[in-house]
Amino acid sequence: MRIVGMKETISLIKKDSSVMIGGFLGCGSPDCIINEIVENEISGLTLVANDTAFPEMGVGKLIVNKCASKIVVSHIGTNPETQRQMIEGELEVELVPQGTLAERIRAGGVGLGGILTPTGVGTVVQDGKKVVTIDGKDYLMELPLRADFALVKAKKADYFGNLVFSLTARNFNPLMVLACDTVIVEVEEIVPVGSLSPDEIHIPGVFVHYIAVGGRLQ
Amino acid sequence: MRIVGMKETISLIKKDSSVMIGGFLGCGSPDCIINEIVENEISGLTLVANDTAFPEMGVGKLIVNKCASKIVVSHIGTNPETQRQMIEGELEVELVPQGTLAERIRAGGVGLGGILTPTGVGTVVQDGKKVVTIDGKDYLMELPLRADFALVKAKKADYFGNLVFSLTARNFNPLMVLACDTVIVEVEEIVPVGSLSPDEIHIPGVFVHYIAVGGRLQ
Amino acid sequence: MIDPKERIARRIGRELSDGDLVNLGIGIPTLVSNYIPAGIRVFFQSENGIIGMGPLPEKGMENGDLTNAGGQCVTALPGSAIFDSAMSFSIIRGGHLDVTVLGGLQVDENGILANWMVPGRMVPGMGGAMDLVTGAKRVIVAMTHTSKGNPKIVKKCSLPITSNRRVDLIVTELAVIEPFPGGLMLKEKASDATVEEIQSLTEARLFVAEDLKDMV
Amino acid sequence: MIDPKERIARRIGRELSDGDLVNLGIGIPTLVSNYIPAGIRVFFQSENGIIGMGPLPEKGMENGDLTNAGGQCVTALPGSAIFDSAMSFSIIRGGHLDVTVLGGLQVDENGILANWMVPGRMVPGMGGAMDLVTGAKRVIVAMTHTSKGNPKIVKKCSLPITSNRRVDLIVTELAVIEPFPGGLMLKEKASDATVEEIQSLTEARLFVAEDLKDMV
Repeated sequence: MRIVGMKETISLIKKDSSVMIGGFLGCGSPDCIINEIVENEISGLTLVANDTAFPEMGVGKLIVNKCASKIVVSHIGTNPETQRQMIEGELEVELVPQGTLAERIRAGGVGLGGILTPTGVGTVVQDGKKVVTIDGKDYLMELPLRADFALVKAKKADYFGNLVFSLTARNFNPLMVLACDTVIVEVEEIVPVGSLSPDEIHIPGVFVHYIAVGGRLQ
Repeated sequence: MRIVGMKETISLIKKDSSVMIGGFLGCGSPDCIINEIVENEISGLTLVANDTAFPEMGVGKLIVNKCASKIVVSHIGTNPETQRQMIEGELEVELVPQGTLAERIRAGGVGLGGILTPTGVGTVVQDGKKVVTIDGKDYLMELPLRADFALVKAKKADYFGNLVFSLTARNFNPLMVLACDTVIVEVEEIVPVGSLSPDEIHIPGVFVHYIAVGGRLQ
Repeated sequence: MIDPKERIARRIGRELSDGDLVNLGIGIPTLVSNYIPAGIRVFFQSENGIIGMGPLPEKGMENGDLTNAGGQCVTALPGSAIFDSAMSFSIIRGGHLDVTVLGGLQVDENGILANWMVPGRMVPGMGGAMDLVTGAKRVIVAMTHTSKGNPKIVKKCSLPITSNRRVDLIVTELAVIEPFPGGLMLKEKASDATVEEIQSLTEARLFVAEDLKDMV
Repeated sequence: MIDPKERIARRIGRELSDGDLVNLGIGIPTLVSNYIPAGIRVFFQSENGIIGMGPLPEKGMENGDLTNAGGQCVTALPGSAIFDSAMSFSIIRGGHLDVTVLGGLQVDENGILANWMVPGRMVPGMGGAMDLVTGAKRVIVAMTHTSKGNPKIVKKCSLPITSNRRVDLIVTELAVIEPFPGGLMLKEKASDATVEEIQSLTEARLFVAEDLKDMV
């Protein structure tokens, strides 16, 4: 684990990478890293996120500034620009039920080859997927999701990278930390090793590759 | 959620029930509830647990006192009585890899129809199971585990049933809370609602049906 | 007369029981929180990861780290618990959620709900709707009976469906309807409407309960 | 001469790198923690749910809520983190564990390990062994070269195997052997043993590395 400056985070992320970004309608997104991506005009990203937030917020900024060519999300209804780019054919959108998205990211992080879920059976989500019947009930076989980079936001880290999230800013962040080759965490504060109780740590530091202190934008 | 006396917990558990019991070699098992089961000579239980601990400890007491007719566990090497009963045909033993056990219990609690795991492929664990090949890699399709009762141990609860576990006494306890029809929790202390931070609660109280204060035996 | 949306929300409030864990969707469902019957305590879950969500904060006491599933700042009631998205949907998909109340675009005579997209016109994504309808113990649809005069309770959904699971109750400003394996049962009607009027605004055939009551 | 088990543990210590997350099995593997090379920091994970396990506590400072995977009371080092069993095996099965060191009953010439049961004689259960061997980035087997004079490195495992994944390294008191797709490569030998002596105590055929070294 290495502590880097906020500007340095961006040198790690290459054009055309796949990137998971934490947050739920902007709450708990790594806003400072997102700003760096926008400023450095990185493009062609495949984004995995819960939603595309609002045009001026979180993942929404990456859409408005055309950093993404594909997104895998559960919801785009709060960002008209996402809908426009999708309709114009500028942006490929894969819609995934939110719970299935969470389980697929988890599966990618914990080494499962797939999961069987009833969500989506009999709907358009079923298209092209294998249906498995167990004890008379149908399930979709959903496959794991992984990405090159996780960009997540935590409230604080210690110098070993142990993470503590804040309230509903937790959401998808802990799941994404396990599911990506390189994990970059934006925190508001780094605290001394030993100052966090082992029981209050939400994610052990062993998953984390880079930490950058970003302060608090809102 | 209802707070009950320790003696009352036992009136809930019927002979021949299936029961998940938290703990790892005795650490984090609901010792007071276990003592009640032994004293009340409940028998015929199907136990799901990580291990059978030691003869005088945790789940081990239930084996020694012949409360169980079947167990689903990952390890029995620390309890010679388990091995004896198994060899004599008094006890049916299903051995499950520890990580697969955790994922199967989780699957039972979170509504998955099954999971695909590489653990056990090509070993005796594969016997009778479906093998699914994804991207050229083989996985076993493992099915969810559920039980009638979860008997778990937490450090403390608030009066809504929100749970906080202590150190490595956490282990399988949080998983089992989701995977059983009736959840009975032994705690050392019940604290006022609002005295726990929402971020430190390990398991929300909505899963919990009964809480009994058991003090601390060791 | 009471506003149609408030009437729907008030009626749904009476479906809740003490101790229920409840998820309310955006729109009419949100209003249900104003009509919890006296003497019972229900817990509100929000799919972004909280149980025990409270009302909007006082001005100046908002914090961007504590929001609801609509992205609005909220408060945390005493005893609230926070968790990640996997746990949030474990609650929903694992059958631990007692009641979900969602809006609807269409419900058909098999009790199948469509509420997440209008092809070519509105594609917001399903968010958590498919998980909620598939996983909750009880699914209640809260919607106006018609849209621009057109029935929303139809023979067969023409819009993409949300789940193949039959919903448990449909509450509109005119009727309380319970889907059952044989069709749709009209259980309650607005006191100011006749069965014939309700049927004329409903494309699907309604069976009328023997003990048909007035909505309260 | 140094005890054979200590020799094995010491040699394995040299396989660890700064920042590694390591899981040590019961027996010889546990001794590895005494041989961490100077200047590097490794993190020990225990499958019961902790990273940052410390040494045994001082007498009178044991607490039954803080144990290792053998059930012994341990301590927590500064920066340690605790998690449930699902997360513990997510670390192991998700490929996040850098090194696992396990004991062995047999390893065969395909590098396949058997270490969890002897049918009819000893059936302790696999515990976490199958997950560890299948999921860790690097699997190191720590075992004596023979058992009561009988080779433990065999042509084909006669005991039930732990995983179909080829282990990465076998360290005995006589040899360091690296399984590769074509068989077993002898990379290092004890300075007081000849290649012929080692082969005579090994049922599987050993290929000898061009740059064969002495074990240190």
